[in-house]
Amino acid sequence: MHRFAKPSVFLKLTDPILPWLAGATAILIAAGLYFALFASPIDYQQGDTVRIMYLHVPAAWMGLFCYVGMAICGAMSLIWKHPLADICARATAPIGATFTALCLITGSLWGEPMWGTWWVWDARLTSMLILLFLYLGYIALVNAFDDPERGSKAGSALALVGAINVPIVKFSVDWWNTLHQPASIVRMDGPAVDPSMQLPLALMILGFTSYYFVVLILRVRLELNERRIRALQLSGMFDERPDHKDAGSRNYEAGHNMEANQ
Amino acid sequence: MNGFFAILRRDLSLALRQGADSVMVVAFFIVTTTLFPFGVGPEANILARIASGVIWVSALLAAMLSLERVFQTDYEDGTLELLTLSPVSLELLVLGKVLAHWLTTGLPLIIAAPLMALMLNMDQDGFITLMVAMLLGTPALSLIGAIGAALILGARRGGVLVSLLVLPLYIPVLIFGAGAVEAALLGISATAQLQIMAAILLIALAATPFATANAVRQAME
Amino acid sequence: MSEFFSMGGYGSYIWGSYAITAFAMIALLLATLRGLRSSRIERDQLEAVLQSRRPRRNRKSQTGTPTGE
Amino acid sequence: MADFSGSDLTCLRGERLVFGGLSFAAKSGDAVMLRGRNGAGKSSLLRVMAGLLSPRSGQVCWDGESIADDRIAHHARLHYLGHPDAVKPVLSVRDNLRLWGQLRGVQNIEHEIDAALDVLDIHHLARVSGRYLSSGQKRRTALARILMGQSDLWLLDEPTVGLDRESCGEVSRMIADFRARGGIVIYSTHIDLEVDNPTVLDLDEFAIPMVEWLLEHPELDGTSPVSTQEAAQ
Repeated sequence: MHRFAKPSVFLKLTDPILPWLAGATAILIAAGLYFALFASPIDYQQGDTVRIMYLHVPAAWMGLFCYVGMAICGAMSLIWKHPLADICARATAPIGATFTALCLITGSLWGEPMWGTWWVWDARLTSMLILLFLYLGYIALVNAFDDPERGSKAGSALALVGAINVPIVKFSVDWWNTLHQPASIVRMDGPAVDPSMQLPLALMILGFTSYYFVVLILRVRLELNERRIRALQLSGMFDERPDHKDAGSRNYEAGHNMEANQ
Repeated sequence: MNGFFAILRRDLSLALRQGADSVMVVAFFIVTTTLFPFGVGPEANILARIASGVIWVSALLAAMLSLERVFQTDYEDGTLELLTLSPVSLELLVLGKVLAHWLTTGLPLIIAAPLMALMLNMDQDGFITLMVAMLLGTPALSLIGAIGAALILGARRGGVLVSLLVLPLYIPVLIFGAGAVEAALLGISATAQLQIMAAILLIALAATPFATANAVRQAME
Repeated sequence: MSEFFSMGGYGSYIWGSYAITAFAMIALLLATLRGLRSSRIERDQLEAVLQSRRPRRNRKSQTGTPTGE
Repeated sequence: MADFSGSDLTCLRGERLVFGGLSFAAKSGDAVMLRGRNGAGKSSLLRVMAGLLSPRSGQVCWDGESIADDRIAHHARLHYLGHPDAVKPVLSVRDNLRLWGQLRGVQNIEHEIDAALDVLDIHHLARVSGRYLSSGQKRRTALARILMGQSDLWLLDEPTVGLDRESCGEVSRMIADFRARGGIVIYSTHIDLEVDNPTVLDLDEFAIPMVEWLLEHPELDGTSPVSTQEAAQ
């Protein structure tokens, strides 16, 4: 907590819930890991490799969840001019990109033992790859401007445009995949997820989601600090000669004092 | 509507005076397409097999190459600011500029495409479908690309950035474009793919001007 | 126990993916925390400089706020 | 009698506070001169008045209605002249002006272009393409643009930059004619342009030192409302 500044509304809202959220994340993920690694049965077809599914599916879910979150923040920023929306979108991007990349990595690690190839042009994996490109495009655009505010605004617009395109891309990739479907590839989702697997899956998804909110709150605070630091550095308060300015010239100091004494 | 034709006429006259741009785009398209045989080997049947994909990818890259020009010069010399402040709605003006960009880049590509198909040994009866598919696809590329061109105004290294932003959004056009030509080559009707491309074009025509105009207004702030 | 770790022969893939996921998520969390801490320290320093300008200004102007902390 | 007013305007460029609590009012026939140090926000204020830049707080009204409500109508009534001249080097002076005439729906465009070129006596350059023009001639081409089509409000950002002495006289005559026709002119300038009794708006008075503003607003996340009275008292 800053010793001087009164906490902003965002800090007041998030401060009480942060420890609870962090606790929930730890418990959920720990329980999820326990059920995923120890207590769940081996799949008759995939053997032990089904345990990778408990990471792959939640990561895919989080990749999409974060992008939808960024699109909502983009809409809130552009349409309702909510001041914090840009920063939330900007803070969400790296988290979403990490989960999407994890989804691709675990997907290929799952694919290798099953099909003998590290990468397969499966409809879902390809869509996640395109989603990763959208994330990289967003992050590159946001950092391409000198003025971070301008970057965040442009990023919000891109997130909105991207969100409209995601279903179209998904539809076209599915169509493309069925067209070129080589017979031998086992479909990605494998057998229906039977109940004993649903518990670890649900736990991991909830754990990842609460992890996202924890990191989001921390990143938004980081961005708020950065914005305040930039403002302080720009303010010229380091100018050490406010006193011996020649009284004659009308300048900031004189203008201010005259106005303040009214 | 006369605002639309006014900006269209002026942009076309600008493009014709600086004729080099559309020539450069077609030249890039031709050179890129001829690169593939050096990589893949000159065997006719392999080239025929990949011809439609190669032509579409090269056309897509060529169209994207000239995107930055749509707004950048007007942004630098203050014209874009005055266009934003003109009594004609910015969405209409953006549509005019995108149509001018398509006429100077998309259209020449459509004319050059059959020549490239010949070079890549593509079967003759695929040509018609290729041109029809490009007639539906390249305007959608220009419309979607204009959003990227507007978003990068004022950004460092805008040219490279616009390709990263826009290429993922081009994938549906590429899939159905190449798919249509392949269907035609296999002798089955390509109407399904062409209809979907028409749908994508209509969605782009209806939605992208607002996104582009919004991005331009942001750049003017 | 070793049978458990071999995971039916796929041990390297399974433990590999868990390790990568854990590493990525923890790295992201630590990077954020480190960035937050350093930005907070820098911000406190700048706020301190800002506050050091406050007393002199308050004496001159009759702002309602009480002078000093 | 149109009146153009702004109330309690605060303008932020990125993180830098430009001005706060600024109000102005102008009626038909008025001229408002913006004065202030560099970076005091003269250009920013003109852009806020034109509707290009949305102020952080406060609003700008024309005849009592906020300009943000009907952007197109506001654009139809104003001419804006910024620093860049917007002259295309490839096109001739006449072609450069034709687009702006068409956009404003001017009826007899060629006649209006000739009239505008005459006022700024660059009619002899009508056929010359932009790249051969000197900076002064380019500035006059930009000035000719604002003569085309009818408008009620001129927002001029240092109109006379790059102009020689006697063309500054032409600019002040232009402004005088426009005011006589009931137009409002708001301009920023560094030379003393002879304009009879303009109201002077000195932006330094509304400049809130960033330090003061930061003291008043410890958190910049925008959720705490920007109350400029509190900052400016």
